[in-house]
Amino acid sequence: MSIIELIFGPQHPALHEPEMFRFHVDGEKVIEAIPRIGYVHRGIEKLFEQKTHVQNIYLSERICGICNVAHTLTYVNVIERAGDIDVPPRAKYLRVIVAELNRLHSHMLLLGAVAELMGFTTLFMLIWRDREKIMDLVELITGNRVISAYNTIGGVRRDIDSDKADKIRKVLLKVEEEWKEYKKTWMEDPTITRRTMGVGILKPRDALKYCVVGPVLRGSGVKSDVRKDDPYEVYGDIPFNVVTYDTCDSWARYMVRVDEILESINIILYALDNLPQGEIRRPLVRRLPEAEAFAKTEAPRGELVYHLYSKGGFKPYRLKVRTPTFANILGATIMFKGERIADIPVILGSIDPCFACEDRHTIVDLRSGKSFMLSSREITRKFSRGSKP
Amino acid sequence: MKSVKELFSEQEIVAERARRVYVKISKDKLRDVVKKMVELHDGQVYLSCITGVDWIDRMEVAYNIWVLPESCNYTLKVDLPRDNPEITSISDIIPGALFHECEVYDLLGIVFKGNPILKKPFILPEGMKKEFPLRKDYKI
Amino acid sequence: MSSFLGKIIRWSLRRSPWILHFNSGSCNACDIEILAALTPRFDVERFGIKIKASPRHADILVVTGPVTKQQEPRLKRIYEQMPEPKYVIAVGTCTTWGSVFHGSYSTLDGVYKAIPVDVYVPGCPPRPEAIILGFAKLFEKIERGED
Amino acid sequence: MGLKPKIVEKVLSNLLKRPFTEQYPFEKPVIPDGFRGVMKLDVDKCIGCGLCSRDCPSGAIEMKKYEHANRSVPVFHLYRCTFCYQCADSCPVKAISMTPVYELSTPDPFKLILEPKPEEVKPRPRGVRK
Repeated sequence: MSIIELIFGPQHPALHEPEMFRFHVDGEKVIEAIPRIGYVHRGIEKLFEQKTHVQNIYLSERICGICNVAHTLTYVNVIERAGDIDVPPRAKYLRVIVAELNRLHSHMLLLGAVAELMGFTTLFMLIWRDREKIMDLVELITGNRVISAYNTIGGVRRDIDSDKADKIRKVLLKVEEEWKEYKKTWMEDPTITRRTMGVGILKPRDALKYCVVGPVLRGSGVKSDVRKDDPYEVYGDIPFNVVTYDTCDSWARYMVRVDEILESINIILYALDNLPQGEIRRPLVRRLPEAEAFAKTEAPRGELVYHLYSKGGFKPYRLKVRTPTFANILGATIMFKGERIADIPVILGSIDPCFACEDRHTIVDLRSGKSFMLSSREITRKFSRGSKP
Repeated sequence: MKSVKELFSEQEIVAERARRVYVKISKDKLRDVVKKMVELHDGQVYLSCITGVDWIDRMEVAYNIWVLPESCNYTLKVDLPRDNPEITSISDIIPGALFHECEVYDLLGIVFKGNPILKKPFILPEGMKKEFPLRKDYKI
Repeated sequence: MSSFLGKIIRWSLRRSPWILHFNSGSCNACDIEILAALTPRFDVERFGIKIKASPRHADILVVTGPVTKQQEPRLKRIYEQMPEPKYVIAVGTCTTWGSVFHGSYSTLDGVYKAIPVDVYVPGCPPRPEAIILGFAKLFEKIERGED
Repeated sequence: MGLKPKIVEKVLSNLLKRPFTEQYPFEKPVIPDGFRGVMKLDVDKCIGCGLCSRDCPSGAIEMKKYEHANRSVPVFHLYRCTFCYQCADSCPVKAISMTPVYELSTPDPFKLILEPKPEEVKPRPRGVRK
């Protein structure tokens, strides 16, 4: 059989992560995956240099709408490191709470969407129903369901009172109960395990070599979490476990996220119980000295890096952003090798690219040159018949 | 030798903060240092990012490498001439550098010799074949 | 289209419009709100709205983002592939003026610069309710018979 | 069979419960306090310093000079606004407040401009400090 080129993409949201994959397939088997990224390149790094430090908080927030809290958190961290600005302890705890709520909603978003992709629509609906509760909490604290605009240089912008704290606690305990149930489903249900187990293997050594980060790295059994290794805010004081799975497949990467949801809930509950009193922000610093700073945080998708060069003044000289999916894409090309076409969505889902991209794929038959379009679900349906036990 | 820090001499270390070490090294030494870093900890290192900066009189490439066992980030800075910025790729030692190098080349025009997929445009729109938007003389 | 056939088409569109969601370079926030509008809590399927994967099946194109130069030809191509009559809803503030991305070298700053837009939903991101209202405004427009 | 009794139980119990779906156009949702909707400017408080306009990340605020009152007042272009409320944060006299208005969908967004009417803008009393 001749080798067919299969084009996958090119819609994809966050900063550098939009991608198109060109798969070379022999029958059912993927031989090579070549990504083409940059469809959503908006020139943000250049824009950073033209806006002031204060305006850049909101620009960094819009690199990725899903993990927006992680982006502002890293951004204010890098500014605070460069300008030696200290943050009141209450603000640090509040930042942790909102960052973990953001992680919860991001993981639920992914797990729900993947469940739908695998044909488990009931689970998708149930997970997304629970996710709405988290969105409500985010709205209650920050004033918007998605984009939070919560972190600012030198603190946070809003406080929570005891009523809000009680509500968060109540909702989270309920969600935790539900998630213990869903975890069982993710571990045992054949709809999920048969589609994900043993698919998209990434060995620990390869994972490190290809510099993947976050849940992908932890799914390969490497104990690496920025919150533990390089504690920022108050993660050093909060007890939590770094979740790792050593089966190195897609299932492991999903399970890392499932367990992280439970861990995140515990972190938020701990932070609420230990929330210190006091002010929530310092006066806004608009001007930085000449400095260089490097900050990283654990975004829902993995390590997020900001590297700032300041020459003094109101604007940064250079601000480099490395988003987690940019690091994970290369690892994904390794996972695809030798897998079936039907598994492509599941593997791509396991690195958690922002999911909207998954909706339009073209298949080009190199022999006839004809091209036709299929959605990921249709691909799954078309190719999974008879190809999986 | 136990720590990566011992690979560098006193003069090379520019600044040191909690879990951050900033090092300035020469272009020729870079590959050697990266290789030793990887070997020292049996591959327990990964590349966080490569930052390219245009300082108008020169170019700078900063390799940020996280060393897991030491929980420390090493920023290896290399200065390059601005009119012909060229450096040897480290993608054969750390394959994860492939995309990072492409990105820096695409936005700043720093050539990484030996990178097999170096091309332009990589993330820029198709039309921008000769422009380097992150250079300071690029006007929008 | 004022003929009898046009009336029937408009009536059927009003009853069950199929939408295609296209991300032209947004930050994903609007996209997840559109997705949320499809899930149990907001459930736009109440109005017969169904999300489709292919532009050839769709009546309404839902665009998000400031339109990057890379996506511009794709957006135009998708718009051309949709059958007539077709409508466009632009969700999010960046679709009107580019918002924080205004003035970037790789965005167009506005969907209207690439394709005609019928209804805008400002907000960053808009609540799913606002998106539903956007659909309602579009239905009004369809019923009035404007193209 | 791998049927999970718990999930089945949940699905069945959901059948008996009230629908989770919000009937949006017919019932308005409850918007929590502090929702970042359309902003409101207290023209009398404004001192025309222009800090809001300087800090706005998307250039949505322009200072407009009202000749008859001899003062500048911010004008909000809502079709550019990202609703981050940095303007309210930066405002030294807290003249900008938030309202829970979010229903902005319109066929003609470029008319979404919050501009105080000329008669609302009164000359500021001189030499008086509150």
